[in-house]
Amino acid sequence: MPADNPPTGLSRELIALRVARELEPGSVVNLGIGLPTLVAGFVEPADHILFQAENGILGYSGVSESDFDADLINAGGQPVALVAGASFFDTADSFAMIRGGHIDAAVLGGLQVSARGDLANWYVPSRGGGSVGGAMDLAVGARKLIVAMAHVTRDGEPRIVEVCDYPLTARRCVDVVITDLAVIDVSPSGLTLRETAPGVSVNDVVAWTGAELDTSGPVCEMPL
Amino acid sequence: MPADNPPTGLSRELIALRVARELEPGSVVNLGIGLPTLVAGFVEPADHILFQAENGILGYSGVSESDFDADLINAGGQPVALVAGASFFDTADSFAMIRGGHIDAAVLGGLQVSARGDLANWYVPSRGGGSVGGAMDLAVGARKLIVAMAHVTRDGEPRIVEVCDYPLTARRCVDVVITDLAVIDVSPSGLTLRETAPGVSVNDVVAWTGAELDTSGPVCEMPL
Amino acid sequence: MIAEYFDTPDDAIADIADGATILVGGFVSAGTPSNLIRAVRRSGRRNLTAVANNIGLGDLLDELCEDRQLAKVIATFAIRASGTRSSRFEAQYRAGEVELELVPQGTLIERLRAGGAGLGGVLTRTGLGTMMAEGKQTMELDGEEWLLERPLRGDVALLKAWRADRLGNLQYRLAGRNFNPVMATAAELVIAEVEEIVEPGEIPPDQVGTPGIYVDRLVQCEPIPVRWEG
Amino acid sequence: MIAEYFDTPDDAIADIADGATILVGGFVSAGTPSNLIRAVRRSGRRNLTAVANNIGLGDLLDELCEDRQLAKVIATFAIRASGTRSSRFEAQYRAGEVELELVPQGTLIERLRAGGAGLGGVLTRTGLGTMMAEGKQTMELDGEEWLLERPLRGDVALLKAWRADRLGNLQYRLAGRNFNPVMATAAELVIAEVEEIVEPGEIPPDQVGTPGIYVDRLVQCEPIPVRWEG
Repeated sequence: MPADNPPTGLSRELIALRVARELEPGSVVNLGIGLPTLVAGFVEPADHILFQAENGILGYSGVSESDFDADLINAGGQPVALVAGASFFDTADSFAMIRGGHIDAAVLGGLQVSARGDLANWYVPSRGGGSVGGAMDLAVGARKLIVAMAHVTRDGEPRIVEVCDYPLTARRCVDVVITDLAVIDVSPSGLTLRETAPGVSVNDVVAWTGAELDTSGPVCEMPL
Repeated sequence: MPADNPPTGLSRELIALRVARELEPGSVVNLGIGLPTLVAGFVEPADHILFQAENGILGYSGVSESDFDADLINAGGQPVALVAGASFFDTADSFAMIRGGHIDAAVLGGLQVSARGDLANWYVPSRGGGSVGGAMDLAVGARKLIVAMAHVTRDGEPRIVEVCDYPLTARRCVDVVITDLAVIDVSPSGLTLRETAPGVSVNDVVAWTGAELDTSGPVCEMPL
Repeated sequence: MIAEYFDTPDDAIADIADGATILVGGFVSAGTPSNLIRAVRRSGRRNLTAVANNIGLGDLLDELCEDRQLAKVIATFAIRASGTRSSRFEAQYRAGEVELELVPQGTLIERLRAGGAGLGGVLTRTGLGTMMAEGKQTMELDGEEWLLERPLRGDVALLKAWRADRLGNLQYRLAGRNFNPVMATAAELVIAEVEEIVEPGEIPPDQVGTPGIYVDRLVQCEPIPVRWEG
Repeated sequence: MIAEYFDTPDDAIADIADGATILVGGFVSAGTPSNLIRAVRRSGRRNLTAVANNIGLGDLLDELCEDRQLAKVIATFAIRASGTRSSRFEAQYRAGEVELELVPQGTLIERLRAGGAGLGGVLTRTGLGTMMAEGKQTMELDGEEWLLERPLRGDVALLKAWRADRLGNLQYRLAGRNFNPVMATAAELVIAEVEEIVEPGEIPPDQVGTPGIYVDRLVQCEPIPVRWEG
């Protein structure tokens, strides 16, 4: 039985840092709105990671609130700066890039992830309506999909579940889930615990995860 | 019965001139390879007709052999000059323009036109293989399709026929046929003779046309 | 073919009809025809369908809800996931006073592109197995499943560009392109607001983002600033 | 992500395999990777499928027929309507030594775009009721008939641009774009020949025609002139 409250895990910033470490040098990465946006602040410049914004930018270097230009924003509406060698394009070309498999990795927020890698991240049933943005295209198009989210809801319900009960973003699309408590790999055979956050035990993660989790392999503490 | 040889009609240049007169001032026009290309030389600059080349130019003013730039050619491979306000785009955008109905008129050469407006212009059965280029897209996409061609083949066979026996470019696509002998309108109800070339009689045109031709309306001599 | 100038955005949109479908370019603050949207608000036109990336993110489109001018919205961002801030659109949506068709962004742009490019539809994997596929045709081809998405067009498109010339050629700046170039191809009447109008030839031919043949009307305005409200 | 430089076009294409499908950018003389085509000829690779706008119009692609390197050609211009001039391709085609798939130009580019953009196909009216529709699926939607065209991709794309930077960003000049930007999206390996290589940032971000992430290899060459033989 889980304790009443999950253990204290990583801050949002540390989740973003851990996601940044997951990105391959030289890769092309799209960051979703919210927590994923923070990732841009944690990559090493020497790694030459190129960020794509689905509103039509390849090669923004990060959020730059000081100097707002209405025409130079990322997909979260935040002002950004450019790297040398950046390019602009329209939405059709941007989603050709995304849907066509030309983005190495996407980092999306999540509401629920299922044992087989289904993602739900765009529709809160209690609120309805929803905002989907580019999430469904990124989920089917990105070569690697990293979901960055809190391990449980504010009400203490696991977000990693056997089957999503929230409406899906896409089926079998998630490769890795990075939460405040753990790094979990998703494969056709299910979920595998790879890392735990500092101060968090394997048993903690199992207790707050709503799906079967393979903990038999080597599990290490997150390198931060 | 037709005479052994058709009457002498317009030269290729005069056909091109007559086609030029058919174009609306301010319209956007695509000229096919061969005879249609000559049309660019006969439009009035004051009419501000804008020529589109399907290889990615809007606003070329005509062929300019004197100054060959390999990257500045029309769809017939001929070097062209630009008007002020021209633009370049790629083939995808060019055919979005063509197929999407944004070209006011296309002028294509023809091998055969049928009574219901089918066009055959890309495949000579005796030669096989064929070259289609943008003709099929222009035929379905241009708001008005003008076919410019000789009225009969070198062997004296009518090119305007009840049913095309050459492979089609598109069905029911032709609006006007302009030949060395006549201007013929095509509508769902069939072919209507509108004009004859100087020195060519209505009976001549009927004799050398292989489909029923309505000559009951006013028929005038081509204004050249 | 030569674009018509208007002195005010109100004149430029004056003959939009009640019940029209309006494509609205822009992505939050970038490339957004804010003066034209305000003019539609002032026009009092009703029963409109708006097709836009976003509504209710601090954008001016949300103002069209003040007097219930919108009957339907086709968008990718419409209701915030968090309930900490609410838009007029959201309130009307909850009251059942406005219809929402939510569309994935890559599908929205392909539907508009198909509408402008004379295509009858495209096959995408986006949305398969989700609510977005409900009521839509799917096809299996060579063992893969695809969702058929149909074209989308508007009666009017409202665009924003940086500069225009007298022929209607538009030049965008930075990330101001987004939906504008495709929407320019997919409406019966295309109206663009620009910051500057120049002579033909001043926009280099390879920097024309929307060829002038797509643009019917031009109006020169100072953009009205918009910011995303998080 | 950083494009790899090669000293010669021969080095850049050295590992193309026999039997590969090669997308070849360009439209007759404009934006044609003439040095890369010549290098393929020198490589002696055989059983190739070439996808290109044209063959046998004076272009260098026709030279690949000299030693029968092509098994198949997918093109829009292939056999001249008049028999006054003949190409090597035409001779081989008549001898049944090379296969030809003729595709309407607007359909060829949409098939390539679908291949690069992750779309399963598009619906077009182009080709309906013609030989081009033979063996293809048609659909009736809302009373209109459409032809389903499937995606097309290559193992390799050979492109030509004016300038490139170290990241592989390509800038085209004049009408040199044509098939190049779409072909850049639709092959496993993308090789571009350019006239000049510059530092990142020297190509303004809104004048990048092909973002560098699409380009794997670069080689700097003086273009070999080509003219249409009428």
